[in-house]
Amino acid sequence: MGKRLAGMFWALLFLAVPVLGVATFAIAPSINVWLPKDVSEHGRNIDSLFYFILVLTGVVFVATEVLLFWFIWKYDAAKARGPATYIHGSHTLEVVWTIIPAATLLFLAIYQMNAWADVKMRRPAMSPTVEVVARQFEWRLRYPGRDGTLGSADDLFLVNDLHLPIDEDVLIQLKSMDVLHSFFLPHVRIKQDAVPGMKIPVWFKAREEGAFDIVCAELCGWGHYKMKGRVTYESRAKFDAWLERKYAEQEATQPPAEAADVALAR
Amino acid sequence: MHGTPMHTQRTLMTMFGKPSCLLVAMALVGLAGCGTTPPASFRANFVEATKQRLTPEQEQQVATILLAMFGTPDDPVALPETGLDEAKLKLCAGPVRSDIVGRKNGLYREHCAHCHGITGDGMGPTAAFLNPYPRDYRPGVFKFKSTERSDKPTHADLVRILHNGIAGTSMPSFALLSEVQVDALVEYVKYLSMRGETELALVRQFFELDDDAQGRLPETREFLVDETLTPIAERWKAAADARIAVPEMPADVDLATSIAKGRELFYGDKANCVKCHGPTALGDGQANDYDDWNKAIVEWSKEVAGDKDSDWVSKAGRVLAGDALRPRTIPPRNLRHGIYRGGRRPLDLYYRIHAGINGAPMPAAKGTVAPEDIWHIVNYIRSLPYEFDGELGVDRPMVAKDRF
Amino acid sequence: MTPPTTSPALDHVHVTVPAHGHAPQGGLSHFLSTYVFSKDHKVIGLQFLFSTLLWFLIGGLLALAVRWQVAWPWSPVPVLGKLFAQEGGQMAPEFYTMLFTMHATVMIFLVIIPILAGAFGNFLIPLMIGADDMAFPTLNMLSYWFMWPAFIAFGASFFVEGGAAAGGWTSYPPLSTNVASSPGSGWGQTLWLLGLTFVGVSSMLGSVNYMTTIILMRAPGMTMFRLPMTIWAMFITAVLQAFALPVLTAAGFMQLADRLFATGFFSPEGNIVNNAVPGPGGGQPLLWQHLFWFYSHPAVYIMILPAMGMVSDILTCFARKPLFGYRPMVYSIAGIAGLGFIVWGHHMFMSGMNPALGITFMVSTMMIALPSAVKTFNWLGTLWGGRIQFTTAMLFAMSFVSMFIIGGLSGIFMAATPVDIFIHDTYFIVAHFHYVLFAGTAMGVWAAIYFWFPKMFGRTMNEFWGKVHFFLTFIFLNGTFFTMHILGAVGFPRRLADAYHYETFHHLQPMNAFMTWCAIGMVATQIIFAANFIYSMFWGPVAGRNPWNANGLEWTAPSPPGHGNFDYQPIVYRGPYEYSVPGVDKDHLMQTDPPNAAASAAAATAH
Amino acid sequence: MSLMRLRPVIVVGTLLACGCGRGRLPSPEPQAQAAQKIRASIVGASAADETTAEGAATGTGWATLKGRFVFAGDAGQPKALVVDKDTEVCGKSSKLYDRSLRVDASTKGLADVVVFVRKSSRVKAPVPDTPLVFDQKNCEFLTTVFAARVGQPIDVKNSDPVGHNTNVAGTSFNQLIPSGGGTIFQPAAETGMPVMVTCNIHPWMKAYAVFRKDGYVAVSAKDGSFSIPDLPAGELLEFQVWHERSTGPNGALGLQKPDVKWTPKGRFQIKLEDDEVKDLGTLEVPAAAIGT
Repeated sequence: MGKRLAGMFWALLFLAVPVLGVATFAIAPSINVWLPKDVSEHGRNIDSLFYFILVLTGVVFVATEVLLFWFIWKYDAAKARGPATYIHGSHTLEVVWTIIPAATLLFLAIYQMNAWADVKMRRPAMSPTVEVVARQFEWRLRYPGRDGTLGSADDLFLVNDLHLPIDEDVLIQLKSMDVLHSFFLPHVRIKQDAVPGMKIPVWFKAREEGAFDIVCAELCGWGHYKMKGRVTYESRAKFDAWLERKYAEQEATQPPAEAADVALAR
Repeated sequence: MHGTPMHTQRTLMTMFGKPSCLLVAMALVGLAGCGTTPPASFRANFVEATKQRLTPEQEQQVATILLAMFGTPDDPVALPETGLDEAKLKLCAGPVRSDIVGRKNGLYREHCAHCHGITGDGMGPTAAFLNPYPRDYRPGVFKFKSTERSDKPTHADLVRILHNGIAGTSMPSFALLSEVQVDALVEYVKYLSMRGETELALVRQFFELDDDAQGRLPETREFLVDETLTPIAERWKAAADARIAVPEMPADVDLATSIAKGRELFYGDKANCVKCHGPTALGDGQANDYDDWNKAIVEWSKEVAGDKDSDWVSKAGRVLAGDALRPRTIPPRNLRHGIYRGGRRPLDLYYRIHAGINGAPMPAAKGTVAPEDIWHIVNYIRSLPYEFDGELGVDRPMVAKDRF
Repeated sequence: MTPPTTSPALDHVHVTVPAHGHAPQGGLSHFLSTYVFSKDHKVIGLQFLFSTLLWFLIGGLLALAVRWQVAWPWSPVPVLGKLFAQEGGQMAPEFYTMLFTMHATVMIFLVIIPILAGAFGNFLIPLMIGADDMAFPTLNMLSYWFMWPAFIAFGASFFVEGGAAAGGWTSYPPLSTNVASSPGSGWGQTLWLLGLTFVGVSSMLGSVNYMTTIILMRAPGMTMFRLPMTIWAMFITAVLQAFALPVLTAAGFMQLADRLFATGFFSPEGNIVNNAVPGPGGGQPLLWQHLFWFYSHPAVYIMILPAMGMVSDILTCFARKPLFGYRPMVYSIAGIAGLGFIVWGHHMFMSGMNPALGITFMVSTMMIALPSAVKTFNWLGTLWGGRIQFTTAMLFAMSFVSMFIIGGLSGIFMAATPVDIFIHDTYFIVAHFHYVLFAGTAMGVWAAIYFWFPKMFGRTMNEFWGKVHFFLTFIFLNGTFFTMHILGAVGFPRRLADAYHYETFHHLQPMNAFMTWCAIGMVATQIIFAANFIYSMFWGPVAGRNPWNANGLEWTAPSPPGHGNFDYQPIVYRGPYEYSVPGVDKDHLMQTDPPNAAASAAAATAH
Repeated sequence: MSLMRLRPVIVVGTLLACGCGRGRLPSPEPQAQAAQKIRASIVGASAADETTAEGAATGTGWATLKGRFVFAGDAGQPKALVVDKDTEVCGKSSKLYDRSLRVDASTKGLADVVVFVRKSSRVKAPVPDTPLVFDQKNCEFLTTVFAARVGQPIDVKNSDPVGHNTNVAGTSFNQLIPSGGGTIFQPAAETGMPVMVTCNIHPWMKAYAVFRKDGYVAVSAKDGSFSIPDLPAGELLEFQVWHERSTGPNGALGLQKPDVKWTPKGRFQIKLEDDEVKDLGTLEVPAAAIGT
């Protein structure tokens, strides 16, 4: 009798896996431990793919785990009568559960190629909006300035404070000064490693205004965690005004008033 | 023995036999786990104390006085004479934690301590691996400021450093911290700086004492506050009104001619920039000099090496090994990188040339170079990263066109 | 009570066979040759087992330190804090990077790989194929003793200036090649590379040995398709190692050269780090990633296949039922091994590698999920209609299946390149490989330890405490690792000493604190295991030759087997999974049991 | 298995042994109670009673102190300096040598010893407004050690065809001195012991300066002789003696002298009568007192 209870106990323990597993994912969004707000054009494709795979795998997960529970529950030696079924397998079954997953996976692979190509392969024909150079442990930014070309005397240099216009394609030229870094914009679903010696293009289109984090997602040394930036998406007008203001500050030949200086230094 | 997997009776026995030993094991691990660490403490300025040949008792007196005047890393004290805001200090001091209203405390230890050290001696655990080394606040010398060479930096100067970071060094930008936090951190840096300066002053006072080895400093308010602390604090307060007056950039000359003039001055022997920054401006001129912090160590180790008094030398040796970073030379800036540690505004460059860089070999041009000429040099310096120069072939990847 | 598994006739043989090796002749040289520099595969296996279990403990403690910082950044660390007394016990960031680097390094190179191939491979292969030892005993001994330079190198690296390697276990250049780039990139990194090389040598020696032994030294009647899954897994693992390792070793030497002889394989020209003088350059950081993953992806399967094999054997034994789909199981292992060589690029989707390549690697990666799925279904099939005995080994084996499902499915997210853009290098991947490697392999290893312990020491481990150990471990590991999935969904990046200053992540601290508590519980639980293990080694109930009534050849040998393993030459008549054969008086037919009419009849009808 | 069971012990042992070893001196423990007392005494209103010192009665006359330093040991040959910049100018006219220990071959006189009064009550002459010239030539400071009064103008000149900068430690005076040009520097505060003067463009260039309010300073000449005139008579004066290479703290030079008590901190006290010319005679500096 005790053995039977033990069996049930273990079976239920295994049942807890799918139950709590699903529960965790069900609760997650409500406690805000979930995909951060997406403000990009392409982000919705990525998110929908995420949900699609989540549902797909979720079904398989629940099915298999529940099956596992059921077998453990049913075929407990202390419970079930008679000897075990003497069988070495079933050819049909093997074929079935090879073909079906194969087809699904292949479909999945082909289905998402387009989304991938949009983000990484179909580069818009334009000159870089800004150059982002990763460095231990900061994001150094360079805007082309009035003449629109990088590497001229009127470039605008900034650190960690990236501003970009919304509702239009932006092309970022990503470089690294020293080691590997990864340029991660969670809210527009963009991530790209910065590799010393390479100029890697990154492009996207933001839909909403707002200020968000720039995260470094590739270990770059002891200060990796420090490597935080801020990206601000704003309307073209605001963006241009901001560029002008920053450029004026960069070219300052007279100190601003003490109070203003402090404020401006922020 | 070939029976069922469960050996019931043995199981029962061991079941009740085992817990004791398990509990013991757990207890042991528990004890190890609760190993408490002592609270953070300020570290004495051993280099100066040993240089001045203080006895352990004298070192202890200094520590005691400093405890009285400045408190501990967890509980800082700001005497009214310092003009520091104790509330701001409390925000930065102590271990990293959030208070009742969820405000982040212990900012200094979260953001600064692992490089600049709890004491502000620029010797945190990470420091030894950085190039250049983190600033040692204790001498109260800061490089990048809007005031004359001999003056302290203004509050705004330090805020600007925290905001922009220092390009080309490991000092990152803290622009994303809140206004209040940056403000508090600057206050705390001043606090550590004043504390360090006071410590230096006290340690050096022992030599002025009349002659006996066991001499103790007077612990009167007159000596500690009026004679020692107040002069130091006054200089910090004076900084705000000591900013360099910058004349307007000469409007009559166009940029090209200004740059040409600047170039002349750069190579000419009045401004003489070429001597250190080199004929190619790659910082390859006089490159084997030290800044004040490293020079102090270099000079002292010479002195130690030359001395014969054995027990003092042996202590000095330990101090040099444990409390001083391996001295590094300070190369002049490579002006083709387009990296300007003190800021890239023409204004910043004007300050650097006018007053020189305190603590660094960079001398002041004021007095010898006329203000409008300084402006010409500024314009030339700013043009350097973009001036193509055939001789630079080897160094191409480093000019600003490719990297900055 | 079931009758003894060996017939009286064989006992008579037993007497006549000279029992070599265990004759009580004293002397230091004898002790050394028997226990230290022994060429006996069992002793070597145990040596591997003890060493790796010890490193398992160290790796676990490193993990705790990592978790502490993640949960309560900059708060005083217990015990370790004494290293940072001046700073009030708060750990320095480079120390944290060192911790997670060495946690991964220790767990992968000093625990999982050697405990599977080294410990169980050595102990089980000859016993399960009916050989008296490995093909090359001396080589076998060396394969263990070549681990020691690695142990020493990794261990010593903690105490050199700058501490142990801190470039992540993947050791990506330029961070790893450029000495100035981080504290751990000093001597620590050099020692790391040396250690890695020695682990490689050791594995290589082992793998050639395993291949030869399995091909040439099987007992009469032991055809390839009568091999237990464990042996198949070990065999294919050995093949994987033999073909993948040389690449890593070569890459390791290239990185050493970059560091010591100023070559520039992996760093581009004029690459100034931390204001140090740049090296010659002319190299490509991505080259290392390609070479590294060309080994390390197959290595992922090196780290799971043997566990799969052992779990298959344990499941069948305690389900008292033949393995469901023996051949598909074999083929899927082979399939995994084959595909394993063409999927390395999926670690590099974000690396700056040509995105077009990303597509091909995505397809092959999707495909490699297939054989794993097939295996899972077959395990379920094995349980179906069985008669499950809830021994500790069985519980761990079943939890392996349960957990492997999670680890396998979460892999699909990363395989999908667009989704990977978001979750790459977040806690999602951390969850994924911990479900495969800890919740998978480690649980499989525990199953194997509880299962073969009697064969190793002639005594069984305590079942009650074994189950307590299982229960707590199972609870805590899910508490620790499952939550990582949703952290990953927020984009919570791995390897950050303090992520909470990002607005996006600052609200995740309580969840991380919870995970850390679970991790602490998980490690504490292992005290039960350790106590049980050591106690049972000496005072556990004595086990006979075949305490579980299993079919494998190893169970016909004495427990523990003497030198030369078998006291008679086993002859194999059937596969290892003939349980509950109809018309047979007992519920298991050992591979050596002489043919009997009922059995063969049943076998004929069963297909 | 015995060996196996030893392994954990060994490993853990090493971890502990190595983990805790960090060769730094322990920071001195402050005394909490004492600190409490001090804090109590220093917070609050400033001490009211401004006790003016100089209670000691002093005369009205003036006196002179003189003497001559000789080096007992063997100075050896001065090391040649490494000149790696502007070699077309530097060290051209005459080779440059290390001047930190200048001993006159014939008289054995030890030059560049600084003697100054630590505290005095009266000063005869006002601060001169005639600038004191501090020149550099051949990439060498012409004066090795010089003294000036606080507020006294110093004309820092450069008679070289190459540019220099002059960096006076502790005063944050660090100026470009174009060739042929010069600039005026007025020391604002007293230096305790002499401070180093360097040129960062030519790091081998080195001199020392000492600035005093009362100007009661003397630097021993080539033959080692020095003299301080117009000292306030009738009061106990404490003199401080310094030499660059002295092994004493901060370069203090302590001597053994029967008639005047000389302390390890390189100080001695003398009370002079009106119009007295006190000659300390020949002061022997033992080789041991001079470091390398």
